[in-house]
Amino acid sequence: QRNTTLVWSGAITGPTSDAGSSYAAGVEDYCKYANSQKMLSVTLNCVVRDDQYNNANTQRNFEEFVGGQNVPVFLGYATGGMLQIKGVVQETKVPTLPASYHIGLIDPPNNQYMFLPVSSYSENIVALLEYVASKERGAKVALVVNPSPFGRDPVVDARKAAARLGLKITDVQEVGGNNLDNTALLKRLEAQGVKYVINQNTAGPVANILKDAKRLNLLGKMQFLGAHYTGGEDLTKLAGDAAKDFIWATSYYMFDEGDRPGIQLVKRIGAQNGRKADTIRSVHYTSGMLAAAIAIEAMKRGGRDISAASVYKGLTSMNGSRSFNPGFTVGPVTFSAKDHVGAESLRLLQADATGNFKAITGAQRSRMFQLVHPLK
Amino acid sequence: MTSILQTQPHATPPPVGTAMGSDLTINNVEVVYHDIVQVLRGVSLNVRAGRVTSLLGTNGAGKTTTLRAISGLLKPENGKIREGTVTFEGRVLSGMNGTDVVKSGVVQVPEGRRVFKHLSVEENLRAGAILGRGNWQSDLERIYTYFPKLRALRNKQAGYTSGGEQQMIAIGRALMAHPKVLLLDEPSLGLAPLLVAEIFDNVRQINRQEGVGVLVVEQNASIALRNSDYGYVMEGGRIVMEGESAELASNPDVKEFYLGVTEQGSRKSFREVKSYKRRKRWM
Amino acid sequence: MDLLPQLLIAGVVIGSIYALAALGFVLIYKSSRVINFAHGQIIATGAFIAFALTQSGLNFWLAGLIAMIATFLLGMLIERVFLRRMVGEPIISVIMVTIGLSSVIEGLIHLTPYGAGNFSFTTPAALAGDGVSVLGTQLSRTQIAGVLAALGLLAGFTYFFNKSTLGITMRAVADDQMAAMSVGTSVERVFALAWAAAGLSAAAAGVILGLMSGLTLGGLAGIGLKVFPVVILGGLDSVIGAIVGGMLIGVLENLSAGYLDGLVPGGGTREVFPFIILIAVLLLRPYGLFGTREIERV
Amino acid sequence: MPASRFTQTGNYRVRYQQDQTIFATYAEQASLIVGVLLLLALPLLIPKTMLRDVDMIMIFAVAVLGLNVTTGYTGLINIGQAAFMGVGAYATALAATRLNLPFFLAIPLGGLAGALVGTFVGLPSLRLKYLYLAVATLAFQIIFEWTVGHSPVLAQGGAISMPTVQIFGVRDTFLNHNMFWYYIILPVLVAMALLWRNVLRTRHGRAMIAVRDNDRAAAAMGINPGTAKLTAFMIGSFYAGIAGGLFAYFQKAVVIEDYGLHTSVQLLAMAIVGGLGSLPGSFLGPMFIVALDRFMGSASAWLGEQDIFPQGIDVATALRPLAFGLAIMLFLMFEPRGLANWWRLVRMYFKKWPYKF
Amino acid sequence: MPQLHVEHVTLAFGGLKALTDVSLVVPEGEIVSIIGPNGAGKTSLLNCISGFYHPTQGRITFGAHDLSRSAPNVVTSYGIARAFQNLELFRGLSVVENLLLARHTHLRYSLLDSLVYYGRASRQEAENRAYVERVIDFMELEAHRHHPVGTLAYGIQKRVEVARALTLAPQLLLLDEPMAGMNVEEKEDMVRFILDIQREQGITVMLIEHDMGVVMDISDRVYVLDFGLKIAEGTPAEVSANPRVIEAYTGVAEHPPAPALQGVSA
Ligand SMILES: Nc1ncnc2c1ncn2[C@@H]1O[C@H](COP(=O)(O)OP(=O)(O)OP(=O)(O)O)[C@@H](O)[C@H]1O
Ligand SMILES: Nc1ncnc2c1ncn2[C@@H]1O[C@H](COP(=O)(O)OP(=O)(O)OP(=O)(O)O)[C@@H](O)[C@H]1O
Ligand SMILES: CC(C)C[C@H](N)C(=O)O
Ligand SMILES: [Mg+2]
Ligand SMILES: [Mg+2]
Repeated sequence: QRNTTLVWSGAITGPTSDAGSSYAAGVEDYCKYANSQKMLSVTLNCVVRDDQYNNANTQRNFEEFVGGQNVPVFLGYATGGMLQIKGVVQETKVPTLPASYHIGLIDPPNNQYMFLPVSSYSENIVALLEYVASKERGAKVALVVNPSPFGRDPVVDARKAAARLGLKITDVQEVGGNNLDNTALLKRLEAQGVKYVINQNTAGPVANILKDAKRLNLLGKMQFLGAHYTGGEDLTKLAGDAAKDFIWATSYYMFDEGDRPGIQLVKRIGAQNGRKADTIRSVHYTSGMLAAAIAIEAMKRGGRDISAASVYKGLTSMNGSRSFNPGFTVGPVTFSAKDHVGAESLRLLQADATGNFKAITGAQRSRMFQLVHPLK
Repeated sequence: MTSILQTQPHATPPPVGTAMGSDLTINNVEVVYHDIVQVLRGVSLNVRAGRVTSLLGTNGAGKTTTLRAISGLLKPENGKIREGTVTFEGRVLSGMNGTDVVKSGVVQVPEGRRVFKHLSVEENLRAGAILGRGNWQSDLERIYTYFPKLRALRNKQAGYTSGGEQQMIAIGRALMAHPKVLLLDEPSLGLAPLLVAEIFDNVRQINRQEGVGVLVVEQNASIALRNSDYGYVMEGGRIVMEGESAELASNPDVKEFYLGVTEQGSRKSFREVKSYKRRKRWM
Repeated sequence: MDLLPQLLIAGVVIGSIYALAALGFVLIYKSSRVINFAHGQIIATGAFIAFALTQSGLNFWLAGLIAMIATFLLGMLIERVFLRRMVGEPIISVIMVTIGLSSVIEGLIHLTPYGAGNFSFTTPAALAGDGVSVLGTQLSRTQIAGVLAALGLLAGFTYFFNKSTLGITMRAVADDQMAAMSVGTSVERVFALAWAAAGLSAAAAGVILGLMSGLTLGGLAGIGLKVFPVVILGGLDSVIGAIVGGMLIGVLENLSAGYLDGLVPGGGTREVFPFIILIAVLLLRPYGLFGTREIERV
Repeated sequence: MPASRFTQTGNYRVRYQQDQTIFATYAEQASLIVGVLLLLALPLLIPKTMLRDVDMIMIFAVAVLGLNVTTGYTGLINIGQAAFMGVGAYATALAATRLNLPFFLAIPLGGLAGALVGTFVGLPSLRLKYLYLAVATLAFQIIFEWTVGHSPVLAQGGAISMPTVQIFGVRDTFLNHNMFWYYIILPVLVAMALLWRNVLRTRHGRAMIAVRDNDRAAAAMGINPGTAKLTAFMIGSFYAGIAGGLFAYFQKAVVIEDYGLHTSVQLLAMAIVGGLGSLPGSFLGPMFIVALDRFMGSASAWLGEQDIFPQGIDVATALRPLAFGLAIMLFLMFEPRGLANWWRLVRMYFKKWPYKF
Repeated sequence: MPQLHVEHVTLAFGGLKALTDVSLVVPEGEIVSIIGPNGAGKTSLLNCISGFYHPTQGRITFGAHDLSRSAPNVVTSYGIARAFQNLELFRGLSVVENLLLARHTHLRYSLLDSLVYYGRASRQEAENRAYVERVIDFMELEAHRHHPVGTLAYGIQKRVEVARALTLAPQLLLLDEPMAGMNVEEKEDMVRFILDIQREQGITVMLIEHDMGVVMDISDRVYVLDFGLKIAEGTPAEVSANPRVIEAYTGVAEHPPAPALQGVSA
């Protein structure tokens, strides 16, 4: 065996391509880096495929690479496409790492080969709820989610957790990318006495909500919070000063935490590949690298003959002392036959006046999440 | 019965009075549609300045096509002048686009009235002033004096006016463009007898008062010949006969086929048409 | 604070942008009976041109103006190159050409750095100050400027269509191209002008929208669909209809977000409500509030 | 006579009933048999990933046949065909997962569901014409997507996994999936195409054309324009429903994104590129669009690997929409009768062979 | 064969009354003409009969059938056929296809038969095709059989329009200005067809026509409309002598039975 293929299929164009293009860059650059470092005894053929956020394309890519080229691991992307290939992933036993942290992807039964690189959206949201509960018992909370499986994913867990935490979820609203004006939404939430608005969305819609909230003088009255894909550089770029004080849950280190080895690596690889500053600063660039790093590490650990089975073995051995820590995330990446979430730890961060996110908690796991959503 | 072929060989250009420089002359024009269907096969005719000329012919003879060839409106119908020229006041119209033809003073009133249904009567007229040849306010007044009916209807939606009124609108609209020659395509189509007479009176009046030359295509040969000075008869894409209107009206063939009178001079009854009758063809 | 007046105000603000977007649509339909599915993409083009210019340091207002000129020319070009050939073709072909066009423009935008991602204008100084409170709703200066600009353009076009000879001629062309040509109208020029004017108003809509809610290809192009309920409600060929339809859809959409979203699990009714209105209008009054009723006689 | 039947060039049919035959000459019948054999052997002749595309093309062809009834024949512009496909897909999914129906019942059920909803959506066509109806179907498309997104039974648009199936002891697995479905889709497509042909050459088909060309005159011919339009919608969406049911199984899951506006536009593009209202066009159109998409996909992948373009300018991603849009426009502008016309020219050539004229 | 009765029909468009209290009878087997100035309401009356408009007041019956509220396709199924004033042909279809469409109601197989095709559908199609050919022969359209109607000369299109109505095998044929835009010779042809239709096939004809010569020569009975009111009725001779008709419509005392040339300017 001389070489093998590392393939990623995701949205370089189409919806969410802002995140997807940085993610793709991360995958690709890390893959090249692995080659240059001779991390593996074989040469990696680094392929990123645009599926335009289209499930049929994702599925086709899966078939082409898994069915046709026998790739040992599949790096995927969107919630929709991943949910759709769940069945064949199980059938073909090819380990698959989505960019979507949808908990349903790893929920049993029959989901032994999907692995989330970091904590799920649900866990993000529940952690935020815990935070809210710690600030104000019995507070009224609204969930604003993307009108898609991606957005709706955490709603069920959030309701359960809120009930246990004594919070009141007064409203669950779906807001998508084409929403131009959120006055009605915000005013209604205000009328309901909502003080915390938790978002599961992409940065665009959240930025629009924040800007409208600022205009309506609601920023002081309501605290906005959000899961992994809501925040980061993207959000501050779009929302400007309206992003100030936004609270964000994520497992990744920030770009300005330059002392972290993972971030140093990101900067170095980004510079080597001549990426734009925006791309390198994006958390999605880091996420892409993490996914590639996990896959490559699993290949390395699985033994000389790289195959789906070896990668699976490599992945599921990443625990205890053998956990994997490339330094991109606040905790190590651990997987086992039962544990399909990589970096479970997360932090809450808050945007300061300059738009930088600063940690307001340490790395932690959400305890409540483990209660409301016990895994396997 | 004299054959037209003998008296008026179409091959030689027809002897028309003295062709004045300001006449509209069509010389040996051939037109094809879609590059294949030849409809005009060498048509030559002359529209004398300030006079009314009529063009008669059966269905599909190519009368409308002739007008389109003059007015530059062939192109939208996928038609093309393959041979021959159209000249007016020393300028060659053939090859010009519709806008330039109108600018040069030749304006067509299309077959079937074709008013702008959703515009008011007055807006219809104003649309005729698009080239801005003259002051539209005073032009409107002029048109309303020819067609007082239109003044009363000025704000009515044109689609809801009657056939005769629509014909008046169409002619008025063309007049707004200050034509020197007006091309009328079957103005009597679908109009009641009284209205036909009224329209032709109007045309005569316009012709006399403004010296506008008129080329009128008609199926209603009797009224056309009665109201014109000179006439042509067209069959199968060729001019087969021509002459002073009165002269034409007394030609036995014209009498039989266009005026519907017997050789004795009385009107034939439609009831008596024999069943085996087949059309007589000149060509 | 009362919810209703605030919803109404917000509805009018967003509605005026819908109206402006719908205007371009109506311009084209009015003169050539073409439904333009690429309108959203033209809006996006205008917005991104302005954005690119501000990025390169140009003053916002100047950038907006240049963008409007650019889309004016773009509209002309589109007409010239693509639509002119389609004169006389069946309506579905013409519609599909605009659909194809929308895809092409999207492709072209992807050739710029703006195909993917979210961007926002730096608010120009004149609009940066405090907004005003109308009936208890804070409106930013941007929003007020947007409403005024939209209304100004709309008023201008209404006057143009009803009073100027050229405007009347454009309507005439819509009715009967051949007849219009018979009096010397250059139908080509009328169409080109309609597309150009549509391009201009599209850029205006795009820039205002970009200023108010940021620029994304999807969001801007998406307005192209939102416009349908507006023009169907207002009447496909009516400028007044575009204004009233835009405002009504804006308001109704907001009312639905304000009152219905709470009742429907997941909410998001504003996304679909305009289209339900659309169907209702089609069933009850297909030519809309101000549209011309087809004169159909046999 | 037999000899001339072989190379028949003109129209020698002497009885009206002969005018009705589809494959008249021996040459045509022979090429039919060869064609059928080729089709049956196809999966063995082409690579597996290509087979997947062939399956997709055939499924789209079913939907495009339907679209050619509503839009091509009846002139009712339908920008919601993907939504009708979606209706069929969801109905099939529910039938398969909730009622545990086998696929050969679940898919026809999807067709019926499509037809039912299609007829209902077609109701406005009783009052609306041309453009307005196009807008109505567009609205339906959007309402459909929204409704699915808000329906917990439909997984709110998330994936509903389809059970794997088996027939005659052959199981549908990841490895033989494309071939398994090929042999199911092919006969379905052929049957659907024959039915299509039949309907459209009879009074029902003619009624549709009449309504498209001139609905007032159609009424004067005793045709009820409403019935004709509804029939068209019913048939068109039945085809869409069947296509949706097939697609559900073929994709192994039903997800709302597969049935979005974009797909509707693609189906329309297929119909137009193929040639509106044409039977061969209904195959050629999907073939062309899918092939174009694949080609552009590889082209952009290749371009993406060449570092010839400046950063941030993503030529690769621009290619697909550019090519798709340009294809539609160029066809409309230069070959409005679509690929079917090329097909016709080729056939004419062979029909006249060995004579040159 | 049933008679057509129009009883006190009024038709209003908003404020405009296109027809006011019009009553008339079309006896079977006759040729009945309607004349009147433009906008008098002739076409509107025809529209009311054929179901395109519905009278605001009044009743229209054809034998036992009430037409006042029936849709056009229903009226057609009662045996009433119509040729339109402004050509309403299927322009893209050939003459044969146009006529085949008129056989729609005579083909009586279902959608399922259609799908199967062989059997009922196939047999009926062939029979009807034969019928269509007979009409083509009758109307002398052989030469144009396979031409797209839109490319035919106007006069031929008019004839196709009548042929198509005839293909419906009606009992009553409504013709709206079938001779508009024709010269005398072509009118003679059309008259011959109309007379044959009436005489040979016994079809009742209701005719709208502006050519007084034709009307006077072939009508059994004439009704005159003006501004939506029936102002006269009777035999051609009676009507043409009626001063109200002269004033409103013809403008001359009697339709010239003799030379139409009196006024040709020299
Ligand atoms: N756009 C066109 N494309 C193809 N053929 C055409 C077109 N327009 C007219 N023709 C054909 O050209 C011939 C002459 O048509 P034209 O309209 O000039 O006749 P006409 O003398 O005006 O007849 P009518 O009295 O019926 O108006 C006809 O045979 C007609 O079918
Ligand atoms: N659909 C309609 N809407 C409004 N008004 C109409 C409509 N149809 C006809 N009218 C009006 O009714 C009146 C009678 O029209 P109609 O067409 O019946 O006249 P007609 O006698 O047939 O005239 P012509 O000889 O010109 O054909 C006219 O004033 C016309 O404008
Ligand atoms: C992978 C992502 C960018 C998230 C995406 N919106 C999804 O569908 O899950
Ligand atoms: Mg003519
Ligand atoms: Mg009439």
